[in-house]
Amino acid sequence: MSTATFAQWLVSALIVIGGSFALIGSWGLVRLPSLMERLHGPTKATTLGLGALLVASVAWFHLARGTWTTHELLVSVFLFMTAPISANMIAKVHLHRLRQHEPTAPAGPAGTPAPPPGGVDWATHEVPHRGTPGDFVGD
Amino acid sequence: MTYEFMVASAIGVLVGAGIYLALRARTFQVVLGLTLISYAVNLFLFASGRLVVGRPPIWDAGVSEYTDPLPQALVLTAIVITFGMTAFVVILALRSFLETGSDHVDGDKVPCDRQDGLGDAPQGDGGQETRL
Amino acid sequence: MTRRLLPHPGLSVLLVVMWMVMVGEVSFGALFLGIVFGIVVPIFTAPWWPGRPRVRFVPALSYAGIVLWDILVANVEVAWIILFKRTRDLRPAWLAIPLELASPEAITVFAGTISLTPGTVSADVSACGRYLLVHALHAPDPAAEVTKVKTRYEARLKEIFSD
Amino acid sequence: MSWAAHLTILPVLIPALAGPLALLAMLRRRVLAVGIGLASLLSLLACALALLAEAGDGTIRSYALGSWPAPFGIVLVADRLAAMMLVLTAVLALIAFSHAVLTRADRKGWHFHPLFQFQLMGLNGAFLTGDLFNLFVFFEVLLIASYGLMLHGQGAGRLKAGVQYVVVNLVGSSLFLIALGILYALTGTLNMADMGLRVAAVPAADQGLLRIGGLLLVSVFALKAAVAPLHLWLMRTYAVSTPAVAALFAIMTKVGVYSLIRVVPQVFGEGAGAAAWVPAPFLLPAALASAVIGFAGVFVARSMAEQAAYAVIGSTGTLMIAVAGWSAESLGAALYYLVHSTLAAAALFLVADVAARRRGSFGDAASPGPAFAGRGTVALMFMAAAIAASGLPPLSGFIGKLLILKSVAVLPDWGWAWGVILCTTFLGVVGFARVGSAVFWKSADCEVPPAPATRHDLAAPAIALALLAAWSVGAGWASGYAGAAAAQVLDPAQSVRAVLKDAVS
Amino acid sequence: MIEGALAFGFAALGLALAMNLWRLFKGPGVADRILALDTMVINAIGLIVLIGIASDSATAFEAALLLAMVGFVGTVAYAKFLLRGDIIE
Amino acid sequence: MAVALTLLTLVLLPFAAALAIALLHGSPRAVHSAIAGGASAGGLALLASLSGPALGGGAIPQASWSWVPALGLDLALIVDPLGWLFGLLILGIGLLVVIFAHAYLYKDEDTGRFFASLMLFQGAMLGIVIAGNVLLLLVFWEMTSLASFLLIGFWQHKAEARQGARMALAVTGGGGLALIGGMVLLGLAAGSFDLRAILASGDVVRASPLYPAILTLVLIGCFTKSAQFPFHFWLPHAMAAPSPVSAYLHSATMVKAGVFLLARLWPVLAGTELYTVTVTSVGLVTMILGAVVALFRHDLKSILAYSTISQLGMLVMLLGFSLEAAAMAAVLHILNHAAFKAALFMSAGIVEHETGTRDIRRLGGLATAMPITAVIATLAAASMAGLPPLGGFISKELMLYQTPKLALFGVAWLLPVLATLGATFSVAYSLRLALHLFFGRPREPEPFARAHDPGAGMWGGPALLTALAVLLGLVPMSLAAPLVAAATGAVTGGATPVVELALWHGLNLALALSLAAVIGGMLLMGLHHRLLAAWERAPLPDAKLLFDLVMRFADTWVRKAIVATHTPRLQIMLFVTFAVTALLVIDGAMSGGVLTGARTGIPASVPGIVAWVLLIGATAAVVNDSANRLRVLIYISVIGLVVSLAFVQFSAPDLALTQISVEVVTVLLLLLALNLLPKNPPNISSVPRKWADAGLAITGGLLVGGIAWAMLTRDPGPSIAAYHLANAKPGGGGTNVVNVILVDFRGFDTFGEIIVLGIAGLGIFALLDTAAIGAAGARLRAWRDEMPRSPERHPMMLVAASRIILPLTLMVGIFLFLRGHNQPGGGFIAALVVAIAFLVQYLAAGFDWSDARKPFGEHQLIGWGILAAWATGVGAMLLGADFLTSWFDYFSLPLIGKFELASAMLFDTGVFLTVVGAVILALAQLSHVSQRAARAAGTAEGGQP
Ligand code: NA
Ligand code: NA
Repeated sequence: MSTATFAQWLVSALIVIGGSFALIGSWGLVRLPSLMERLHGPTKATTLGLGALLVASVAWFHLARGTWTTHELLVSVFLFMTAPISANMIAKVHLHRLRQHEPTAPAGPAGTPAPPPGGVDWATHEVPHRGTPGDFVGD
Repeated sequence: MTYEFMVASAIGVLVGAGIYLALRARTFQVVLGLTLISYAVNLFLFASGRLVVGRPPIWDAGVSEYTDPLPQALVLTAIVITFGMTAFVVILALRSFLETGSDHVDGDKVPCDRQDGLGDAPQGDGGQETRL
Repeated sequence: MTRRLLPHPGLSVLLVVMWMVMVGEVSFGALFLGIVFGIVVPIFTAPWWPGRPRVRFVPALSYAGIVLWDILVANVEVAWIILFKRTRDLRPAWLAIPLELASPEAITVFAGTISLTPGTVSADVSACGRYLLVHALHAPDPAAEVTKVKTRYEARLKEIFSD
Repeated sequence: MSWAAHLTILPVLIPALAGPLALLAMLRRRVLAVGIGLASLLSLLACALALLAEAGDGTIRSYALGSWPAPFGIVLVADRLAAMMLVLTAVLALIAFSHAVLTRADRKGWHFHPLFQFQLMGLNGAFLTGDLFNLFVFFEVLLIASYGLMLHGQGAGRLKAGVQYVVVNLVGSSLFLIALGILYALTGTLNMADMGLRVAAVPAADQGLLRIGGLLLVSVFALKAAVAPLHLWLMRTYAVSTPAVAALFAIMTKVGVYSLIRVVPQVFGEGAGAAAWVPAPFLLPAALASAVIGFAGVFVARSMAEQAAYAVIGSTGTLMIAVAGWSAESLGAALYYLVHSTLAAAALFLVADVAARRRGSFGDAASPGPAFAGRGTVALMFMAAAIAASGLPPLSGFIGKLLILKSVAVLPDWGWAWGVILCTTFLGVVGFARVGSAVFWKSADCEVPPAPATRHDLAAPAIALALLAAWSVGAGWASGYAGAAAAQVLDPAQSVRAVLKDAVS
Repeated sequence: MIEGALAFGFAALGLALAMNLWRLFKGPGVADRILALDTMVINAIGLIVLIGIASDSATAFEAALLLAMVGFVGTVAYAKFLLRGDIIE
Repeated sequence: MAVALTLLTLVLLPFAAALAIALLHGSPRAVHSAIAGGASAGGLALLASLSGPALGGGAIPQASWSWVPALGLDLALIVDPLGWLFGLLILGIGLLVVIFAHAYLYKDEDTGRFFASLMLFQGAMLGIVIAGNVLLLLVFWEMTSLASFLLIGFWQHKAEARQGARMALAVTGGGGLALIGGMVLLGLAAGSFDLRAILASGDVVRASPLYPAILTLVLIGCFTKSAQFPFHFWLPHAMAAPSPVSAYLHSATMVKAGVFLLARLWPVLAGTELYTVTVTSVGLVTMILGAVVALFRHDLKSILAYSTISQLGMLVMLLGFSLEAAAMAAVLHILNHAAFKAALFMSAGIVEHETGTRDIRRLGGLATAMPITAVIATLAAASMAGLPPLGGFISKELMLYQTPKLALFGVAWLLPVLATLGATFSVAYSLRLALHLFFGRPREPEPFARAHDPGAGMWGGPALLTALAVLLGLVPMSLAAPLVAAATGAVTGGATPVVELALWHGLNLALALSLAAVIGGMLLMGLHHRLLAAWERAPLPDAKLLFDLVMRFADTWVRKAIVATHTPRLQIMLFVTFAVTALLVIDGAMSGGVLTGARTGIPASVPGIVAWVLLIGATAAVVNDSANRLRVLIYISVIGLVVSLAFVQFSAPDLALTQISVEVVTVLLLLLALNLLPKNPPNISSVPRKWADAGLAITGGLLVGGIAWAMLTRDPGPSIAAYHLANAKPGGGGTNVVNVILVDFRGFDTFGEIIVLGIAGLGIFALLDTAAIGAAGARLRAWRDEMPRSPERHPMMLVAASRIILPLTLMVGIFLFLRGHNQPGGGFIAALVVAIAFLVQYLAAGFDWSDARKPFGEHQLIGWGILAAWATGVGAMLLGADFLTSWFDYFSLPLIGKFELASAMLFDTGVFLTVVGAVILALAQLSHVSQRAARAAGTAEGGQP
């Protein structure tokens, strides 16, 4: 198998994998029952989908064109850094609206999360205590 | 379907929606309308260089065909200016709302304007000397 | 002096690497500029990051490797669930994970890892900072899930972020 | 290259420097900002006069920015018309500036001085540029600065009017860009002189598109010029603005008029096929309507500032009647009248301000108020401004109107033009007399407000009136210059030679 | 072969975007819509990468980088708005 | 030269006097009247010095200075006999009026204003009669209207003075506008505006198709000024003026201007059927009408006003005859009327001054109390009545003698009979004036008790004038004949006629008619009581009421129309703007060409089509859902995303980068604003309006979409961009052509663009800085967010992430900035990225915490950024190139290797700084205001953070 053919195979496979995962992620968004379940789709399936596409790109430009393109790496870094934050914030919105009994935010199969042990509540519902990691800006 | 048709129709739809919203009575809707119009206008100005795929105007020794770079530069300038103007009008609309208590485009009182807890503040003429 | 010049040495290294990746060529000129910016930028941004978490480099690298692998596996698992698991068979659950980590940076990395890996998403921290609220897409045994996460990630992070 | 060679760009560069300097200075000391502003204005006036002297013999100076040859780069073009507009801008700016400073209106909010400088930069750039897109950019500069100035002092009235003013102008800017897109798509150029040459080559199949582009462009200019029915934005905007600002705004509508005069002969002249003299069928009716509406507004206005605002519309209408003739004679008359009406409108706004300041709570409403200090002098000033604005002798409005009457007599529709000009003058006279007699003659039974500490507030309107008198006395030279400027504008070949030099064979 | 894969990739991403749109319209909660938008951005990044491969040009990658970098800002801002009203306080 | 100087001095003297008086406003009355009198006397002297040449038949004194050559308006002055005659009246009576006014005006009156206005008027009037250019004449003509406005309204505290002044201005000024039209047409028809040239081209003018228009317009001007029916009504109301003003304006000057102009233009306009019929009949009607009304008025000045109307009617009628002899009669009567009417007005002023009333019904028998005044006024009235042996008799005789020469409407007796009727009433009101005022018993004691003759200062002037009136009858040949002859010659433009003036012409028809008039007048006088009763019962129209009605009607309805159409409504403004533009575009589309061009289209890919669906769907959703504001923003984000993708697809990477980053900033901005705006506003548009708007919107969309389609399906022609592509690298030193265009080829645009952004930032700051005070501040303090809030301000994960994201993003910004010249990127995009990086900090850690750590001020960034761009451009100038000329070179350093330095980088730095400053300034300010609002609300809630 020549380098070019290998490249073709590899890249094609990666593209198909990437495309499939992206599609599955978005399909999860459509079919899963409530917001918290749907949140899993994009944060994971899509990251891999995108990761595969980015690797495909690196491979393509290196193997077929002989140039190293490295920006894909940065794209992944940023995505891996920001995707959990996005998910976290969306989840917080959901928790908040759940607590407000917003009719458009039903609880889903997992129900409503119980407060953590120790008589406190989650930060979305209770001001983070001073001096704890949650109260971050005070430092 | 060609890209040309899609771009032209998108411009048309954006303009139509933009005009309709710009003709509404609430400042926020008007801002939305202007935003849609400016998308359309930017696309339109961009389209004056025609649509070209895969030939970005980055000069390269081996390449002889490029898309028209000039409309791109014009659109870039237009985007920046539009952004500045949009920001200004948004804040002006907000400021007018705060001063008059109405988000009607003419600053008129409309029924139900007390809905948002923005109770009627005493009306002043507002022209204060700033601390300069 | 070093603190002044290199308020976040790890960050500086990261930035230099990032610069080289962006420039996409290995030359002394690029490196030079990268080092300059790698030093200047953290000095400039230091006021916005007053804390100085110490990170152990080697454990961090191995942790990254584990996480990457887990991501790969997690994706397949989640894809499987999305495609084939019937909704009524799905067992989503809320998990309250007690935290041993204390620094916000460490907790954030932990929570981020959980979000990126198998069937779990970090949703919130408790007001006291001692629990992490996690949603699991399919957790028939929530307690096991908690234990798995704590041993696989939190233990390692404690090592990485220990002073 | 000597410094004299850079004369053309100085009217843009000076305020562009003074603006940020005033901004940085203003944060510390206001006096410094005032000093910077004044220095800028004086040097602008000097530059403009120097350009006027240079342009007097018919020389067209072209300045290639970045040394890129036209039509590939942006050029500035200083001909008679541009020089005249620059001088007018500088003079008007000095008047408005001194009024603002003397009445301390510049302290009524943030950033008056930087905004003022940027406003001038925008105006001067618009008058100088020979590039259509660059004209758009300078339109935006002068608009955004005008938003800031218009809102200077704030208050509910200004904010309400501001929303309308800004939104309407945003729509105008969008139309401008669409027009630019069409014209670039058809001609492949942005330089006005070059475009004027290239429109001739537009194929038959594209004529409709070309005309659409021309019409859109013209409608943008008409919107800026507040030609009916696109004038609705003007009244409240001008009436509520700080009077010193409103006085400066007297030239804002003239930017639209200027652009029309500049672009139509240059780009949409004889050779432009379906777009030749593109606004022709619409301009005269619109101008007539503007004049009628404007002076009808003057006739029924209930406050001096409102009246001044309507007078602006009316005078633009009158001006456009002359422009619609598109002959050297009528365009010359238009340019003479343009200068006059700008100064007259400024005088009206400033006198209104003086009266409002001295009448205390009565403001400038056309209702009886107290017999305030210096009423006779202010009344006399109002009368002079009103005479000028309505076009009665001996001030330049009369000469301007005579020039217009004479020059449009050759038009097929001259009867309409004449009828409207004469009848609107009548409306104006009656309206001004009514407001003047209510404000300055009739007295209400009320407490007389204290006399102002200074009479500085009379200075700026007095200068404006003196300039109107000078424009009347020097009408011979002035109308001659205006006529020559018009002739130059109507002969685009001149600017083509000056701008494109050897690029055109 | 690579063309086939690209066609598949484009089709998959197109379909994914269409699904996102469905969720965007359907909701039901505003959090769902934000999630749909967030996913759209990620799919758009994928699309840009594919366009880069297809057109053999790396010039579009900065667009992908920028989307990855600032895309989450929008999501966070929307969420913050729903949580606090004030996105910057 | 001497003559020229004399003429110039003559016309300028009154203006100089006016100016001097105005400047010496605070001085005592004597100074004012001395200046005014001195100027009048000086003018008289100058005029006298011109009498030889002016009347002698030699070279007529004239001079001309060019004023507006483009217009044909010259400062041409000419003193021909007609002008000289009028000049004499203007200055002579002017002098007497000044003397009279000095004595007449009350103690606290503003004499400065009075005399300045009077002199202004005198100058204008003098200008009319010696103007040698018709346009110049117009200048003076309208000035008399303006000056008379000031004079009539002199007693501005009186409502009737203000109304009278406005009415006079409206009528005479308005007529003046018609005259302007007429005169300009006249000049165009005659080919010159020079008076002599026009007078010489009578045949041409009368043959011109414009002649009817010219005549109509000129006559309107003359008739309004000279108070001819139906424009006569302003004159009685002008009597609200002080008596000296009336004496001046309404005897010899202002109202005579119309007569003067008729006389002046006689050679050009007179002689045609149209002229004769119109002018004669208008004059005749006016003469009779004025005389009849005068008989039944009770106010002294009103009687005089109507008598003036009548007398002016007679003059106009005479000029209408188009006969030399009639013209001569007119000239003589001008002289007579000036003398007796000025004397009468002054006498009326004396009576009013000394008795406190002008109501003739309260007066009577004054001859005993004020004999001097009685003699003066009675003699003047006798002259007005046309009784021998006074001047009025001679001119009336001449008039009656002429009447049979013209068969008006083909009826030979019409004119003589009606003219005699007018004369009869003239006799009657003159008799009534004299008899009811001075003879019989006093009707009321109070005015009579006060009455006494004034000092000579007041009666001297009228006495002199009355003496003149008498002498004009007694020795007409020596006193008036030469002047009348010369002036008549000037009127007709022909040879100077031989003038025979005598009291006795033998027994002829004129004498008989005259006699009939006197007898008839006495009869009417005898029947006055009964006639008056009948008159007062008769339903007569009141001109003033009518005028007021018309004006009020006009005001009301014009006001209504203006208010209805011009109430500032943004929706209407925009509707009109869009509709007008749409119509224009449709008009353009009609002018030919095809919709679809010949360019081959690019087939769309699947994701392309999906993206298109996304955009259309999101746009529709924006419209459909526009009340749910947050949702709408999400849709807007989708649109922005698709547009960015389009830019990627269509080879515009820079645009994609810009769009992506601008999008984020826009969303942040809108979210910040949204927080303070009403969340779910009710719908306030009516259904029909929605449909109309939708119709317009669809039209607009179709039009713009159609244009875009037309554009996109056409192949481009040669573009200047080819030059940019070819020269970007060799000439601009960069491979990213878009960037080279932005910072180099069209750097000037970018310079303007950053200033726009900078100003926007400043403007936003100025707007928001005041939001915490005044009404807005109160509202913000009262602000309640109905939305339940999560208590957590700074989510931990977000804060932690933002701390590392900031340096990473800055690094990307620096990278994009540095490579922008060669690859997608550049100062603007880098600035947005950096601004977003900081905004994320604000977003995560809050405004106060983040802002406190910021080492720069946004104002300074904007200022320095613009200065940097400016300095880059000017730097090129210092090096001898044009503004913004770029410079670049490649350097090599050991280890580092080859690198490029370019001035464009410096320029781009300016762009960068300004944009960062403006964006952060705008958003931080906005967030700050919401924060203040939230804080105020938080305090109210009881200390909850
Ligand atoms: Na935008
Ligand atoms: Na760029």
